[in-house]
Amino acid sequence: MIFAIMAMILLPLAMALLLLSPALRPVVVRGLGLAPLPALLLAAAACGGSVSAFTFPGAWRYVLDQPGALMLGACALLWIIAGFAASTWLAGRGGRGRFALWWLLTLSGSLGVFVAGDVVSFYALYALASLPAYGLIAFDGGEAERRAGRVTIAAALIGEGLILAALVLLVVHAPGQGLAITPLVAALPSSPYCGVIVALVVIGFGLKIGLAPLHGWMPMSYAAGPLVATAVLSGATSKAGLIGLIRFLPLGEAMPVAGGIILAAGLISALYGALLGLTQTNPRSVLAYSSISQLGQMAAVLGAGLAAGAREAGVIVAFYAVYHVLIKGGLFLMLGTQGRRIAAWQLGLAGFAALGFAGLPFTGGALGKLAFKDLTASGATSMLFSLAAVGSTVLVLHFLRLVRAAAQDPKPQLLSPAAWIAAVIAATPLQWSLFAAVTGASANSALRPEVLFDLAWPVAAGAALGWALAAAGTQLPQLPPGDIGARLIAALERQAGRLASAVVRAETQAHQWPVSTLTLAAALILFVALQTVFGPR
Amino acid sequence: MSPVLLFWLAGSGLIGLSVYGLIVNPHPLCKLLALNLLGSGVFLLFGVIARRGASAGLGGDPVPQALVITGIVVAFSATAIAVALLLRLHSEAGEASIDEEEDGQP
Amino acid sequence: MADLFTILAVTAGAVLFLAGTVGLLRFPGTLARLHALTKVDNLGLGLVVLGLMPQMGLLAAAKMLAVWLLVQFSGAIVTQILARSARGEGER
Amino acid sequence: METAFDIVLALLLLGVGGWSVIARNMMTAVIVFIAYGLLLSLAWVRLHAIDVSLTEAAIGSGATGLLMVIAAHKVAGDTKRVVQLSRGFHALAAVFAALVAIGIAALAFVLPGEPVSLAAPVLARLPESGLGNPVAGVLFVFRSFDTLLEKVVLLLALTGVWALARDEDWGGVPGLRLFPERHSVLGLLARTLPPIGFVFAIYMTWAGADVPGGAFQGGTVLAAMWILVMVAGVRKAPRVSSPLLRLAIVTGPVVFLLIGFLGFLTPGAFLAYPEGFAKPLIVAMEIALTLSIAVILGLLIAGPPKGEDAP
Amino acid sequence: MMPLQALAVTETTPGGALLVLGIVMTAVALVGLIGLGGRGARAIVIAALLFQLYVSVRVALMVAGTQSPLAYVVGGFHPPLGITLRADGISALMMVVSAAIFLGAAAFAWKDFAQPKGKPESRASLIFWTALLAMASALNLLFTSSDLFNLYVGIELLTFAAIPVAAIKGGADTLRAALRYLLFAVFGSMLYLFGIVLLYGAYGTLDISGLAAQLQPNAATLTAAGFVTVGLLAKTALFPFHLWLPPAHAGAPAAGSAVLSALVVKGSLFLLMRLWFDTFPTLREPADMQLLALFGALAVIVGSITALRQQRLKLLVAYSTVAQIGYMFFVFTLAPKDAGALIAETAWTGAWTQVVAHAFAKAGMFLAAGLAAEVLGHDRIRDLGGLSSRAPLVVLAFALSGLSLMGLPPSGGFNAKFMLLVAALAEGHWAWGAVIIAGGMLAGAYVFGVLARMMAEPAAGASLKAVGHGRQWIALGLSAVAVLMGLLPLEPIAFLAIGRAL
Repeated sequence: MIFAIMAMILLPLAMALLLLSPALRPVVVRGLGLAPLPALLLAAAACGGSVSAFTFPGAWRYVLDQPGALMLGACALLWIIAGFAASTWLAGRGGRGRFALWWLLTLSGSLGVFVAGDVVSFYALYALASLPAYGLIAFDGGEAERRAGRVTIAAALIGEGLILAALVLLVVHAPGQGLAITPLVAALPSSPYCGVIVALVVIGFGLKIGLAPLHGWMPMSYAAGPLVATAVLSGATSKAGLIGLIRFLPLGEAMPVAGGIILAAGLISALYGALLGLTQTNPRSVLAYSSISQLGQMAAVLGAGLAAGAREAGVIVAFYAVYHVLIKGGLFLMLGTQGRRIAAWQLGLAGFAALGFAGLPFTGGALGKLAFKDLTASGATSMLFSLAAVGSTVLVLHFLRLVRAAAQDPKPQLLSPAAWIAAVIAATPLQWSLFAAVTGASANSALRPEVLFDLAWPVAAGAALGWALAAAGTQLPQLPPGDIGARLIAALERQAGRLASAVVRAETQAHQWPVSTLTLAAALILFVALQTVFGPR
Repeated sequence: MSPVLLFWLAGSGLIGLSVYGLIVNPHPLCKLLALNLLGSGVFLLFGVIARRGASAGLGGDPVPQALVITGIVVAFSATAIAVALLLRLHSEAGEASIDEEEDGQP
Repeated sequence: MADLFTILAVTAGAVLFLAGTVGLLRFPGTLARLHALTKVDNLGLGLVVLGLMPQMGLLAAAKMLAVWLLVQFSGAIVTQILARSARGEGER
Repeated sequence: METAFDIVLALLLLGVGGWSVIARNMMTAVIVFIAYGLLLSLAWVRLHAIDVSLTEAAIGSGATGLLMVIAAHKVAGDTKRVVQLSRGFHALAAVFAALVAIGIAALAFVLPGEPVSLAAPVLARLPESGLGNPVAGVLFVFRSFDTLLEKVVLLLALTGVWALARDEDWGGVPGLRLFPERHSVLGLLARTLPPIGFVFAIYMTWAGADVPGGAFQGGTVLAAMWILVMVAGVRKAPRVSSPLLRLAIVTGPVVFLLIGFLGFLTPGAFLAYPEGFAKPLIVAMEIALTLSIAVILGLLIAGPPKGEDAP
Repeated sequence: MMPLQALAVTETTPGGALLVLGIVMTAVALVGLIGLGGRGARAIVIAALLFQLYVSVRVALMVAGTQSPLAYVVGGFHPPLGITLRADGISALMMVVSAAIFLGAAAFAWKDFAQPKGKPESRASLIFWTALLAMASALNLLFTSSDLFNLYVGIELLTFAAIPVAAIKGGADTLRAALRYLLFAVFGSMLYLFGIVLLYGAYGTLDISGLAAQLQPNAATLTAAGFVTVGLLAKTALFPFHLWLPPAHAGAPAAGSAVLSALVVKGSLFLLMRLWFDTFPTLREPADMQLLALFGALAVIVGSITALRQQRLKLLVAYSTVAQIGYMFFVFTLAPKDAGALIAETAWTGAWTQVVAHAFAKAGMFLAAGLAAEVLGHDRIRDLGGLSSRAPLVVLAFALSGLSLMGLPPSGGFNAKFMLLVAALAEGHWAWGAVIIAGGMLAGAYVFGVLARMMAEPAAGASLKAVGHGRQWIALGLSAVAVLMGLLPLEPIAFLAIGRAL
């Protein structure tokens, strides 16, 4: 198993190195779909609930537990499907070596992060999952794509910074605990900086999962770049943020305040994403908002778990994430087939799968929502989750309408439909087969009538609302992708530019000879003065 | 007023003067001159310390004196390189100036 | 007697130095300044050396004489050069 | 009387030094600086540091001054100022400089009361080397490692100067030409003075072991003679690639290093002299060094090689 | 006169002669190089540098083996009269690092500075190799000498060796940069020298350990410490005293830039750390150390942002050096004299890891930048496109160095920043912690900006030249060392504390 872990992380990196050789380049590009295979094997071995840990020489530690394995498996599956799609799509295309390089790097990090067991590995793999995304987003694009890439990477870098601060604070205030995540997080509640660390963790990983109001980059990013890349970025790499929250929130410990805040933030995100998604006209942006909404719900569940001290929240969220990985990835892949006509049955299939986000009975998503119920049963919370489900339904219908109405893409990307169909079809049976292992309850419990009703009414209400809106011809205002987040980003870009210019001007001044020498004299006087005033006697 | 104190004060004054010249004089040759002045001031102070250490029948502590001699040679080496640089710069650019007209070459 | 000679000669030399310096500072033009300077070199230094000779041993006296001779020699040449360049290029 | 002299000297130093800083004309500044150097060597005499005084006069004032005069002559036309400094900036600089000066001056009154000195230990161990001049003892015995490195510094300075040649001029002769054609009067000086200077230089080196003087001072005199010869055009400077020249450059450092390594064999430490052979070895070293120093100094002043026909 | 205090006398230890050889053999080679007029220049250089590597490794092994420093009393004269050489853990470490990087740089420059066949010796060849040897010698001197004046000669030697390398290309901009460098550096060393003068006046010795033993916090000592420190700051090019660094480092040939940025600025930094931690440890006042850290923080932020705005690759890399130097100055405040031993040790190890990791990363990066310029014929960042297809190893080398500069694991840069961050947050220096993190993010931005350009399609009409594989591998190898350092455990390294009382 230890070799499987090594292979999982190193195989993509090794393949990336092989890209250096022009002769092997086409071979590697053709084999993109094979790179995640070790991960699939690994996940299959561990999704039953066993926990295994491996420590390498040094402080390198890898842990394979149930939440990690669930997401690992789903992501590996998506990477494989998207990898084959990418191989065919890349065939004969210029710059495919480059694309494959960024792809493989992101792949390695995106899968490795689920098994990282010490803070250093986690940080490294998390960065690997986030930073190379730039190359995927900006691939072959114009200025808009490059800007989207820049914004994505800026968000990633800021997130990295916050996470690093959190990790170091964790380490500093748990002396003698080493670098393994589990003992460090166990010591977290007693740390004097517990609040700071949790805040850093939530904001840092919240940036990754687009928790409102940190979501601005997500619609921009998902609207740019090749769809095959967007599929894995939205489906797989965004889950790195989720696993981060699962790993670094002390879920076993009841922290009502922190949990409550996260719950609230997640729910706001869920509703906000659903609502704002309706103002979008680009299906890709709609899917991005759907991601914001869905990931918000998952964060909310984690918050509820933290508030209640429920350790199982991690597994539950991971279980639902499996569905989100495959369906969201699949839907993006579907958009990539738009050069051809999308048959009605295909649209139906997509709709069925996507409504799983709202909890449509018999979908895998419904099982996920069902698993949430343990933690979100209380009145208000439950209502809000149902409201989010209504919103999701409306949003999915909006998406389907947009897809149906969409004109032929001027730059068709022409992915094979087989890819998205495979991803979408795989999701539901996978959820059904895993349900028992995750919740301990029989999957048949999901078929009881009261349960079905519970799940169905928000969907029905959403469908009715969607139909009503469409029938009334209500025209929602159209907002740019990223709404206030995009505004915020634009403002930040401007301010950052202004600040940088000011700094550069100051630097230009400072490196003039007279200024520099004068500063040197001043520093000398100041230094000696400080020494004399504060110095030892 | 002993020569020790007197030359110490002179040396301090020379250092101050040369620091001023080094900051404000625009031409590199003037800066170089100020640097040499600065060096001589520092050496002079070292000489004062040597003179302070006069003992055992010697008029001054020979160690600082020897160090000053080495220092003078090192300072001269710097001057030689600087003058060569300055003259080459003068012939390349038509003028020896170390101020950049605009930041960052195009 | 020797002391008196020394005092007289060195004083005379010093006066010449003073006069030369005043000349160097006050005279207009390079050539006129050189004129003042050469007097100091020749006579002023000569008188000082001459005056000091009785105070020293033979070897030291010879050394001082040598110094004077060298100054004479180099002074004459340097003055020549200065004068030439002053005439050739005018004053800066 | 002596105090009065010292006071006048100190004031003159400050005045002349200050003049050279604020002088508008670069040539004026440089010439004032040379005068300052001569005053400074007087101050060194007053501080009972004859060795330093000689070095200051020869190197600090003489050689440095010569370099600067040449430079000032060539760049006299540079008048454009890129950075215009405001009056306030000048004032600020003056304030900071004054603060530095005052701070240092104040230290005169707070230096730990009892002066420290290594004079006694130097004198105690000087006889082992057979030298009579304690400064030479420090330079060539106790801290000969510094002196060795100082020679490397000189070599490097030469490299630094040569680095500034144009590639097409490399291997040519250093371009020390002050006069467009040969100067007959200067030629006379250049033919007459060198023999005297040569004798004097040898004397200085030789005497340096026991009385003030030494390789550096001697070398400087030699260098001055050589420069005179080159400037007058009596002899052309050698090509920088000339093997003989290279030999002259490295002789001193090579001998120094050899003697240093000899110390490994006997008595067993780098730069230690075998018992009883200290003085002869040091004198041999000094002679070799005088030659090298003279050549290096001359070349440093002569500047980087220029094309043979360049004006 | 004050009786000189009886000091613990350092005696020559077995193997101490290696320290002399480490300094002198390169000097011998240098003299030979000039004397022989360029005949066999490269053979001499490689032999000397290989020998230096051997000596350094031997010294490191002996220090590690005996767990105590090596020492050598030059000429058999003990301080205060004579000069002692001493190599403790950090000296040995830096000797090895410097020997390795010099070898890499020399191998890289092998072709560029070859003697043209059948022609008289070329200028560039003689100058470059001489200066390289002198730098190697001077650095070893700085790492091992324990006499303050000897060290003064050492830093001057280093500067005089660096100037020809910076000026060797000879354009007006380069010359201007070299002249700035020289004048400013000499200003710095004069201030340093005055500090020494004061110390001699107060204690009658220039020996580091002798001084440390009798140090008293009187006015002269405090002033001396100030002068020495500020003088060395000027030589280290800490912001805002960096005016000479970017143009000088960007204007040198690639191998020269690599050595200048990786090692030469570290020479004076080494001395600064040596002084504050070994000579004036008792004077380490929080206020002053915070001032140093403040300059360091400004360097990190301003240097990184300025790097981000550069349009020339070599200037970007040079500004990144300005920024990276800043991190090293946090050690002064993060390893305070009264902190818990573990935290102080962590900061100490972090700082040295930063020094070493930056040395390798920056050497690799400058070499990569040089190769990039060679492939493309220019180093405009905007038009770097096509490099990845033409010379992928160069891009890889740049990326690996960048990884370390950004401080992403696994890399030495990460280890350094992590340990500094641990110390900063443990002691409640939130601001410095924030700067360390922000610096990493900014580095990420500028490294990524360059990498993205390198991976882009070639600009229309660009003609790309091929470069040899050997040199690409050298750049890659140096960068890889910086990355491999990330495999070291994240805890204080005992070797760095040998011979010190921290």
